[in-house]
Amino acid sequence: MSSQLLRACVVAAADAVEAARDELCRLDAAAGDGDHGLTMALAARAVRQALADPQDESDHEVLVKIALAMASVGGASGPIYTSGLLAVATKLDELPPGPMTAVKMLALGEAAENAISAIGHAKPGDKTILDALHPAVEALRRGQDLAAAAKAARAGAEASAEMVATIGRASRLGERSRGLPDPGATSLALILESVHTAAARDDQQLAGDEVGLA
Amino acid sequence: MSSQLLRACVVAAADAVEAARDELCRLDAAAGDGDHGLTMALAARAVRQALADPQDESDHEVLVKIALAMASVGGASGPIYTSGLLAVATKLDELPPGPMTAVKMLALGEAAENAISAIGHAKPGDKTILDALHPAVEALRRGQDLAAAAKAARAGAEASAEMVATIGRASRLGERSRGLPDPGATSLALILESVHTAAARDDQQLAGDEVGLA
Amino acid sequence: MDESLEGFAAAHADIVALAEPRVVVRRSRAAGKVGFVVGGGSGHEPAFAGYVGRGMADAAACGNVFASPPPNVVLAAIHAANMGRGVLLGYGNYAGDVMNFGLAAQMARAEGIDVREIRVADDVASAPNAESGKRRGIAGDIMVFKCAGAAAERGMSLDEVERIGLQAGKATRSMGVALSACEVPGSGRPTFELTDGEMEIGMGVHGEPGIERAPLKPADEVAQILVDAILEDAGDLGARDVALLVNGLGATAHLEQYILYRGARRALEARGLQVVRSYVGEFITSLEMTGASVTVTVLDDELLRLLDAEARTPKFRV
Amino acid sequence: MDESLEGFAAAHADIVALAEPRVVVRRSRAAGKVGFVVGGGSGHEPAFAGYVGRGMADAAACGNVFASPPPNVVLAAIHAANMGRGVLLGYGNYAGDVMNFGLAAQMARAEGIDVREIRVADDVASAPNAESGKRRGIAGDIMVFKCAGAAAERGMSLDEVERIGLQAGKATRSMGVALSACEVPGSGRPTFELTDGEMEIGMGVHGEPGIERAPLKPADEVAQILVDAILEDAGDLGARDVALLVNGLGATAHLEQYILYRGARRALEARGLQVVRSYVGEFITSLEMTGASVTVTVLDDELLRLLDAEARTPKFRV
Ligand SMILES: Nc1ncnc2c1ncn2[C@@H]1O[C@H](COP(=O)(O)OP(=O)(O)O)[C@@H](O)[C@H]1O
Ligand SMILES: Nc1ncnc2c1ncn2[C@@H]1O[C@H](COP(=O)(O)OP(=O)(O)O)[C@@H](O)[C@H]1O
Ligand SMILES: [Mg+2]
Ligand SMILES: [Mg+2]
Ligand SMILES: [Mg+2]
Ligand SMILES: [Mg+2]
Repeated sequence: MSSQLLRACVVAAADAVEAARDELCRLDAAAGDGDHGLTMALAARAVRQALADPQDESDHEVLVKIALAMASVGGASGPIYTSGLLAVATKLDELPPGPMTAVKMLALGEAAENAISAIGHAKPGDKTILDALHPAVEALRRGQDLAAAAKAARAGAEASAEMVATIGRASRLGERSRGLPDPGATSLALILESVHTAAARDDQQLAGDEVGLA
Repeated sequence: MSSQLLRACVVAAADAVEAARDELCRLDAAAGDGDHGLTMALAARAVRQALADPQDESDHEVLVKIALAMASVGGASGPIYTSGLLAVATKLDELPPGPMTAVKMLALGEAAENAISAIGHAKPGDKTILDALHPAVEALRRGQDLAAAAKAARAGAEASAEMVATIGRASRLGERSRGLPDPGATSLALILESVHTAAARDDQQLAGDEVGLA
Repeated sequence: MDESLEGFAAAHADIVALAEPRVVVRRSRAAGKVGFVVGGGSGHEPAFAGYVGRGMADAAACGNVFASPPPNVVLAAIHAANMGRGVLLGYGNYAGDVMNFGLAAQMARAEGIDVREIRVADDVASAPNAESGKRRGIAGDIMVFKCAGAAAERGMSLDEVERIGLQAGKATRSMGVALSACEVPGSGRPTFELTDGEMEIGMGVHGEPGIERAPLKPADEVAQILVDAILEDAGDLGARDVALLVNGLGATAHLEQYILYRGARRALEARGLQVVRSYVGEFITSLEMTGASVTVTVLDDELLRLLDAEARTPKFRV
Repeated sequence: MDESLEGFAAAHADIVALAEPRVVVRRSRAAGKVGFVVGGGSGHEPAFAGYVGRGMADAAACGNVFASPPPNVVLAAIHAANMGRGVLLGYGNYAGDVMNFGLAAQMARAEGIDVREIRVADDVASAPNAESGKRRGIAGDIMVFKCAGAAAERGMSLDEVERIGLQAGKATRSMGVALSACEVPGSGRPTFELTDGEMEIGMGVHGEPGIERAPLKPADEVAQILVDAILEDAGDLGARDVALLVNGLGATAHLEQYILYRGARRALEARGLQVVRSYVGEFITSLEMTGASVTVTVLDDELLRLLDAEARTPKFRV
């Protein structure tokens, strides 16, 4: 996997999140404090800055850099994305070098899911980012590709609309959170979709040189 | 003059002021603090309460009672109306007893005007209550009756729209006060009109027994 | 109103009590000090009752919302404050207050009480320098009350307390601006905004219109405009020490108050003045108006010592 | 944000300084005391920086508006507060704060600093009694910070300061209501009003929706609803002494705060409780939200002494 592809994926994700800023705020306002779009847009800016100085870094280094950039925004989404990305970076180092494969992608996805569960003490169904991440990892586990994983994340985010928030928001308020998708799940679905698109574009250009990155 | 007629006049004035509450607030909002209608409505309530216990009082006593009731609302209009009414009460005691005459009415009006000028240090043209009171007193001085005096007060209040407030509001803001009539002048015109109507009604009933009260 | 004052007196029963429904008095004070009464319309909380206590006022006379208290209420406050050495009245220069406090002062004098009056007239937007006696009192009230209150607490004579109040009033200038909520900024950088994209410069603490409606400007420019107006009025000050007070009008976030403070401080320092004392918060509000004002008091050693003297009131502590 | 904190530090330079753009620290403190760090998102001013000073916190970590500060900012605050006897972190129980402060605590522990955490969870509207660990922290923060800060100031050990913080947290319950401006009432009697004639009961300090939207009620009924919910949650208290805090959310007039206070106090007294300490004002706001909350802390002698201990911070003084 080329660092250039990773960078392209990160930039695509940053673009997508910034474009969805207002929508993510709207979703967060329903049961939360209405700032998820702002926080993710700040994160996108921080991530771009982290990439601005294009040294010859390993993908591991790039991932750690963007993880720390995301940490800088604080809030709930800061540490959640950070812990997921740091887990991906660590796992990437453990995997054998060479082109990305479906098996590797699953390992990375599982690492992210475990790390996010560990830091946030949430589980699928609690109306959090995990409701997009978990179905995506499941798709990979079934042997499906990144396109299918992104699709599963989106479907999961949409299904979260019918869930009741119990974590990170007051559980008594839970019922009133029903109706709109979880903002964090939605931002993750967006990110996976944009990463898939960027990777697919790269695939076409390189004519099957590598498979896309998760 | 019968105490009953005085009471009828006072009640009519209270009714008129309460009905104009919102309009008086609107006029005050232009250059002041928007509360003249509220203050005058509170004053009307206090005056009604003062009259509630209908003992056998002299007109002088009734006037002092309503003057003190008006004082209880504070603000700028409280002391202004109070000082005017106290002056009327005092002057009434100095005048020979017997039916109200045009000459007596003029004396009462002059007393009120002098007292209000003395307490507020304003003069006609400063866009205050005096811009209604002064023309009314002038009409009486020309030998006109209460109807004409009330009409003059109304015309004066309307003419105050073109004046610039220099007293009781900041003079730098003066220019912006042009355009709407002064609230205090408007409330005084209303009061004189309603007093005239009440007195005229009484005249008709008593078929020329007395002339109306100022 | 009355419920609110009842709640106020109950919450701060260690410091104040209600002498009457609209008269707030200090619970304890040194015998034989000069009495100091403040007051005005309600809707300006924490003014005026919030400033009754050690080192500031002995009593506050409270009116209806935006309406001066009537003379009998002021007179009751004078009685409550009077300990035989005379009473100073401190209030903002509004027609209603001038008349009602003035009548009460006359009534008290008729009873043999020596009563003096300080009419705070700090709002430079409300009248030109030549007619400064016509100016309104806005947040400068606080500086005057603090200095006069501290002087009275020290046991100074009525003459002296009055002199201090006048001196503090002369040294104090203010100007305000009506502006909107600071919106949660995407950039992390709040700016002032009026709902209609405009701001009102020089408005009063009763929502009275200002001298100019201008398109919305960033906080630092707003601060500059206010400081410029204040300093232009003050004339050449050289390198004096000043106290800077930023007053929120009720619905202005603390965040914004401090941004305005920062801008005003910079503007003052750029003109060679030293900001040696600072006060930021809601001191005299206008119900829930969105806006703020800047007050500058030019200090000498005496005023500075009085500002720094202990004060223990429900809403102002030094 | 950063401009505002800069202004804050300049205005209160006698008490605080900026260690970093988002870290406010006390200028002076006794050597060897336990460190006490508070913090959270911005937009809640005077929380949290306003509570740094003698008798309360040693440092505050400030995030973006409504966003917990990131771990590195919290860690810097821990470093600033640490004097070798360990550091207590006090913050509201929000997912973001729990994670960011928790990460910072881990990092500090890895450096050998003994770090403890108190998550204030006083909002009874936000989770049922059985899941009280899921509750949000709202104005109860202040009571916990005051008690823990006073304990640290006294030189107590980290174990003791942590115990006090937990005890104050357990003794403290709150509930809020979103309501409109108090309109200048023709009758002289202000009532609460929501622009659309409704009020939101149990909303959070970030504008999170409450548990119920109800038609507008008079202040006394609102106070009764809040007190009932708090006391139902507290269980049978007998005739205990309590502290009562009424917190304005930013755009609620002081007038209304005291009306709500009066109603809450009456409701508590009707249930046999003695209100022995009272705090009314803006302690933790929500930008310029209109609303208020009621906080009740059940007191014992130890907590009462700590509440009464001297505090000299920019925005809280005893
Ligand atoms: N404990 C948690 N575990 C996993 N995800 C969480 C947790 N708490 C919150 N989130 C995610 O964070 C999102 C909210 O993020 P954001 O609005 O940026 O932070 P904040 O809650 O601090 O305002 C939620 O929609 C949810 O997806
Ligand atoms: N000095 C004065 N002399 C005469 N009338 C005055 C004076 N000051 C104010 N007024 C009158 O009082 C009116 C305002 O009354 P009101 O709104 O009730 O009091 P406030 O100014 O205290 O809010 C003005 O419209 C004006 O007519
Ligand atoms: Mg959020
Ligand atoms: Mg008015
Ligand atoms: Mg008024
Ligand atoms: Mg947030």
